[in-house]
Amino acid sequence: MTLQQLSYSLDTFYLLISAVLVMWMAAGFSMLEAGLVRSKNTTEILVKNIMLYAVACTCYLLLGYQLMYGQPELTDYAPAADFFFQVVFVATAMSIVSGAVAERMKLNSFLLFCVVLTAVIYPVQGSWSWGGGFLESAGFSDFAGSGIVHMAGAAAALAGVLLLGPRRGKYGKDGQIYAIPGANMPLAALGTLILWMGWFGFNGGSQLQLSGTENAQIVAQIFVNTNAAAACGAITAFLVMRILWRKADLTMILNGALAGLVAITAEPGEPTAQVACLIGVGAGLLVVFSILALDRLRLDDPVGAISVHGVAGLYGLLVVPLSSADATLSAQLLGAGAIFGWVFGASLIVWLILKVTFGIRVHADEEYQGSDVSDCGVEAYPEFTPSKQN
Amino acid sequence: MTLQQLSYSLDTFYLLISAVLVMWMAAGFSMLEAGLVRSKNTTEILVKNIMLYAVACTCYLLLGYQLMYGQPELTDYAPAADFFFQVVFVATAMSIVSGAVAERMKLNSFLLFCVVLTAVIYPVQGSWSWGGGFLESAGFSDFAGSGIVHMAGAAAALAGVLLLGPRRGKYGKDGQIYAIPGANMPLAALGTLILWMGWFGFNGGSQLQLSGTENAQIVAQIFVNTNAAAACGAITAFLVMRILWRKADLTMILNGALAGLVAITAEPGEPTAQVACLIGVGAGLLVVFSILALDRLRLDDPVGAISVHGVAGLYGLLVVPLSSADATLSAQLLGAGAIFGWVFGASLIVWLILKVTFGIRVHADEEYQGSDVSDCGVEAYPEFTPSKQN
Amino acid sequence: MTLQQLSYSLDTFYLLISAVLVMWMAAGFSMLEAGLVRSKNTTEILVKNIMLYAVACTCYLLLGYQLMYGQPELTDYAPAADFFFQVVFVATAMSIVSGAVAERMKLNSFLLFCVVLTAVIYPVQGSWSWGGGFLESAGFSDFAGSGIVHMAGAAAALAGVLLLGPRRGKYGKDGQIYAIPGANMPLAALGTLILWMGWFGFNGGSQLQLSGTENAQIVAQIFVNTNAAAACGAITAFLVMRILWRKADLTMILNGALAGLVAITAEPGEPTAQVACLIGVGAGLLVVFSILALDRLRLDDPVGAISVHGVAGLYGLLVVPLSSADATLSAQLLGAGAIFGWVFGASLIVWLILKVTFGIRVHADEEYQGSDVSDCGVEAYPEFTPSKQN
Amino acid sequence: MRLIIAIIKPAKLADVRDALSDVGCNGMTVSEVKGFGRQKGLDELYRGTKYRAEFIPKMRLDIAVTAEQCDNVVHAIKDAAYTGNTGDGKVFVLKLEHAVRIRTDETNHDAI
Amino acid sequence: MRLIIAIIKPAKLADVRDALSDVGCNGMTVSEVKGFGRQKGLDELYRGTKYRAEFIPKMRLDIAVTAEQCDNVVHAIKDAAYTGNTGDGKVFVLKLEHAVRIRTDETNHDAI
Amino acid sequence: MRLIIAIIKPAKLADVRDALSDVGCNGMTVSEVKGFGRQKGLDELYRGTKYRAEFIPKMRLDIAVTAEQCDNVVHAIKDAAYTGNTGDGKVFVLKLEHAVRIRTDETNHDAI
Ligand SMILES: Nc1ncnc2c1ncn2[C@@H]1O[C@H](COP(=O)(O)OP(=O)(O)O)[C@@H](O)[C@H]1O
Ligand SMILES: Nc1ncnc2c1ncn2[C@@H]1O[C@H](COP(=O)(O)OP(=O)(O)O)[C@@H](O)[C@H]1O
Ligand SMILES: Nc1ncnc2c1ncn2[C@@H]1O[C@H](COP(=O)(O)OP(=O)(O)O)[C@@H](O)[C@H]1O
Repeated sequence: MTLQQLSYSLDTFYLLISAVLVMWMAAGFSMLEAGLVRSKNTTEILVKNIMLYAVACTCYLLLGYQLMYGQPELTDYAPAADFFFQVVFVATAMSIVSGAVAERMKLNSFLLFCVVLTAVIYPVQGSWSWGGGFLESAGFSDFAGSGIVHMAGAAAALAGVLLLGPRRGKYGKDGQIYAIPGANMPLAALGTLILWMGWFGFNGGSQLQLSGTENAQIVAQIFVNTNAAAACGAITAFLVMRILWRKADLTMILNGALAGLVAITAEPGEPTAQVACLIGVGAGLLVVFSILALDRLRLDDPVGAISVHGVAGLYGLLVVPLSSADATLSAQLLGAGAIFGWVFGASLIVWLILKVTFGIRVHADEEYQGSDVSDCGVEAYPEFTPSKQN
Repeated sequence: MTLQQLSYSLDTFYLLISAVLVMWMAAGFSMLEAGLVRSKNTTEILVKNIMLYAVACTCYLLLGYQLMYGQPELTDYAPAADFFFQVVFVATAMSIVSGAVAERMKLNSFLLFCVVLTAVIYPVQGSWSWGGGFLESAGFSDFAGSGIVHMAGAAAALAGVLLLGPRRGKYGKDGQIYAIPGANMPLAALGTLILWMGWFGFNGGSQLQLSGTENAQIVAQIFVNTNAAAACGAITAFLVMRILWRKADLTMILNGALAGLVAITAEPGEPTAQVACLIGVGAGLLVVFSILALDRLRLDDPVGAISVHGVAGLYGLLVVPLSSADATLSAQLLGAGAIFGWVFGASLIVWLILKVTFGIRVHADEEYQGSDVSDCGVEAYPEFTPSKQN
Repeated sequence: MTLQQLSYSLDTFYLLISAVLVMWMAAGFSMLEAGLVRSKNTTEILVKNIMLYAVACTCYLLLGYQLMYGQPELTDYAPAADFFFQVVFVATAMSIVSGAVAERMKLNSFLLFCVVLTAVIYPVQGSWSWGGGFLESAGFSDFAGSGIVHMAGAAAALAGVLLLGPRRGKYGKDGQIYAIPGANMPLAALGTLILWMGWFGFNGGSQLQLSGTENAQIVAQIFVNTNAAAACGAITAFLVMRILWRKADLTMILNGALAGLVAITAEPGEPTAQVACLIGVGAGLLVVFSILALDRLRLDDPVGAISVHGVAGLYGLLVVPLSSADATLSAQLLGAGAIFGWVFGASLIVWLILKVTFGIRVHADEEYQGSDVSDCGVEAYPEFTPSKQN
Repeated sequence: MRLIIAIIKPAKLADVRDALSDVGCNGMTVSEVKGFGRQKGLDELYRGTKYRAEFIPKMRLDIAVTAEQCDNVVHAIKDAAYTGNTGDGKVFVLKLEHAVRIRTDETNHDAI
Repeated sequence: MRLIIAIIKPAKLADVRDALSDVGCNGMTVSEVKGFGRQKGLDELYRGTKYRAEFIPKMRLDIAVTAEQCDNVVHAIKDAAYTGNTGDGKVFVLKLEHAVRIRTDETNHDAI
Repeated sequence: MRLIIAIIKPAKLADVRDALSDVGCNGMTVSEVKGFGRQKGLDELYRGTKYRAEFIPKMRLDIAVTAEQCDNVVHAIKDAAYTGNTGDGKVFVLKLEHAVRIRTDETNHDAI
């Protein structure tokens, strides 16, 4: 065996383990969303999450990967490991959508959209930067995908939410906003912790190579920064809510942590840990006010996906120049605009086509009664009758 | 330090991490089964799952490993890592049993059976192939254990189910089949995602060596194929149920994913990803119809373990020759027959002895009221009164 | 690339993955505690767990690490990886506290205590041994932290519990002890399995280096021993409860497994697997009787944290000399005494200051009604009305 | 005095509450019940086996009123709970002998 | 008319339903209740501390019937709910003044 | 005979039970209900939006007693359930025509 072969093995292993951590994020999204919807829609959101992962993996295998990367020549690690690492990223992007359109989107239309997003929409914009396209040439810098994965997912979600409208009973005629609490807080917390864990693979693996002192040091720094940004995002959201409303709002804390993670994703290796903390603080602040603002705009996002992944993702892109000498604000803005424009526009068209053909919104009766019984045939907690009906 | 030593370290680490992922499958089975039984038997199924893992690890340490492998001379990685990787496999086999006999099997008898299976029954058949016995010589090929682990577990489960009979209220006098929905769908989904994650260790680790370009490439391919088969199993089960009954049946989707995982386990490295997809499709089809058929035969298997691990396991063994040049159908049939015959026969005898001595079935009153209170002393959700009583 | 660099990369990766497993223990503690408290305090315990992790990571980053290790010169792996591995240990220590004081401690005071413990109290005693201080010179041996992490956490918890008093309704006027069952057994089981999994990183990573045959063999042995001790701890607790009360008490089995893990942590590499089993048996015995005894002493510890981490931690320290030639009982006693004395004393003072300033106990009304609504604004399971009110 | 027991669809609870408020009746006690009647439950499907939830979730309102209020209140409930579909529910009226408000010891009319 | 309140064991609900059906009574409202009485709960054990669930889960049936049906229905319930063990439950009968079917505005006998 | 319906605070259930025991009344049926009345629910906050749980969890006790026992029992409940704050609840008394103990076929006074 040669040193080269051993480093090949190590880098392959590092990519595979990172990818497994990202795959695990599918469970994180599932639990987070299952915790934040009402019990009557819980089975359905679980079906959506598992199916979207399965569909995304299949579509990206059959088409998306080639579209995004062509036939890359990879000599430092196994090509299959590269594919596996990339495929779990697509699933992440699509998971963002499921949360935002929860509790009112038709399952079949959702899955059809998933096919298009993962086979075409996502890979096309991915090819512009990670695939060596024009955004890369323009100097756009998005290390692990604050924009390419998270903001892209949020853009697709936003297009869906605009066409779908809010859940019944979410907004009153005279501008009232009604709370619709999720049914299971421990699941929401578990989901967030799973995502937090998986993010080490998401960001840490995006270095793509571990061998060599410098690579190893960058990967280690990424782990530290990822953790620091999440921690500070959570603390900030906690403090803001505590000051504004005197309550320790669990779901906002969870969103704060996730916003920190999304924001650091654009450049997790270069900042010092202290700067990563500050980036997390900014994300925690932003996400709380973004969630409050979207509610004012009557954009109903049951899990806060658009704020967490879209707003914090954009913010993450824009602060890259602060810690990375190579990045410029103009390139970041160009990239953000291009990604958002493409994904939002293309998604809007696909959602529109779905809307006029199969329809995207469940029937009002079904929405009242919950999709679990009507579409999935079984309630999530069939032995427990919910005591509050919305 | 020499290159040899470093590759020794890397391979040891790779085995250990793979083993941790397989150990994690114990949580997957626990959650899956806790989600699919009724709330009144949930604490008991958790006790069974945790205790079976503990007992399996201890029995295999004290006896089983020696029986299966003797004192293997391992020079490429730490012997302790090999043991740890093997021990978590035994626990997996036994976990399969707990699901199939759930909600009616006496806890003590179950644990006594667990001792015999993990100390003797499993290791004996394991030695025939992985231990270098007659099945290996005969050309039987079961890379990571579709037959040796999964079908073996299902055979033991089947023997138990036959002697135990169905849950009260599952089948009517005139051939009716009654649905007994599980109490907690999010747990079932979480359990499946945990198993999906753990399977990368299960299959990926079974290459046993990572060092060297070729090993690394095979391991990476295993990850890709494992994921692809699971995804296509889930999609297939979804489509079948959607077409047959118009419902997106969550638990069938979960079973479909697991069946894909079981089926690819016999040869996860050789097929292309596209072939792995097809293997998953077949598994997804098979598992749905197997579950429906077993119900017709009045074989009550609350979690579908016999279909998922037994039927899809056998199918996995039989399709190995399609992708692997070395394997023959006759050798596969011989292996499947030998494993099934031995495990089923030996288990039947042990279950029979337990039946006439301690008894294997809980008292009818206890079954009605649930094992949680009578045997474990505490309900799973003591503050929530189930609203539907079976 | 040189061999040196590759080993640097491998060791860094090994530390990072180990650290991720330890980070994951934050989810384990969260779920365990969320399962063992009543539903009315579940959101609050989730907030505490997530916030304590975030606060611990931030405080240790800004101050604690320097206090404990200064500016260590690390040449074999990335310094950032070392920091990340150490930081997740602090969070573990603090998690122990949250369980013991659950259901009655004010959230804000808890978090203030968290700041002091993780920035100062823990690092100071950590520096005595792992930081190369006087305990190391004295020959005190605590490989992965039975004392430095677990008993330290338990000492801080004990000080809090003494000042806080038991939950209302836990003890009667005439010495009665009332059971207050936790609300969600599957979460408790899941939490324990997460901790079990994470512990492989906790103990396995504490070797700090994987490269080299010997290191790899020790790490592998640690994995085997960690697993064996946990398994035997669980089995022992099961048998004791079965014999004493005829019930298979799930939560005691979980505590038994955790006690086995805590006990083996002081020296997980040297014993044979059989000896590790025996250490687990001892821990399983101890923890059951310790839990029963603390209840007699009216020290209310809803999750058994003091018994699991304190009593089993001390026991783990004291049995090190049995398997390790270098360790002496007197050095172990000195270390245990120093750690306990410092952490208990310092914590008591901090708790006292908090008690007279902000107060540490929630108002009686709030305790009756649960902290979820009053302090967090949302119930954990808002759609499900608990049917038994304590 | 009368005790009115109304069995209504859960979705109508808010409307009925408002209607009762309008006729000056602010106190009531609500419980979740399961109704058996003409209206049948939905088919559900679990692992390929159909099953039907036989009972339908309903809300039961218990309202103590004075004899004079009674007709008004029954009317208000009827109007607010009406959808025209099976399962709209029933209103039952019983004689109430005696009522006490625990906090004040007031009885009968004053207690309601 | 009468309002029959029956407290029965949960396991007997299906039998009682069928028996009521046989005597021509298809409507009823069921709720989950907790019974205190002669029958005592089971001992449970949590972390080494025994505790007893004092109350026993029961089902409460509220059935509005005509005066003529009443005896028949009470009999049917008694027979179907009987096991002979403590905790079989009670049947209470109240006078029902008035009944309305919300959907149709039918009253009294027609409404039941 | 009388049927006493008491709506009380959940926290008072144990006290009321003991008080009833003291006046020789050991049987009762309890259900969880939601009360609407003068007492208002707590403000909750979810993701920055305030909401108020309008109803308050209460316990409903149904107790069948003989006419002679009735006053005693009502008194006992009133005393035990009293806190002096809004939301203490109500006691309603209805006439009970007939009672049967399913296990023994005893009726009326013997059945209670
Ligand atoms: N005889 C009865 N006694 C008590 N409750 C009844 C009776 N009949 C009907 N109900 C209640 O009224 C509800 C509605 O009755 P149903 O027959 O389904 O429709 P409708 O009121 O339109 O005739 C039932 O679900 C049940 O709760
Ligand atoms: N006086 C009563 N008032 C209301 N409900 C009662 C009364 N006595 C008994 N019950 C109800 O009847 C159920 C059965 O009564 P119990 O005394 O346990 O057995 P049995 O009916 O065999 O005498 C109790 O659980 C309770 O719900
Ligand atoms: N008219 C009524 N009919 C039925 N139940 C009532 C009525 N008024 C009040 N209640 C019940 O009594 C409970 C207490 O009443 P509330 O007005 O809140 O306080 P108070 O009893 O101190 O006046 C309510 O929550 C409700 O369950």
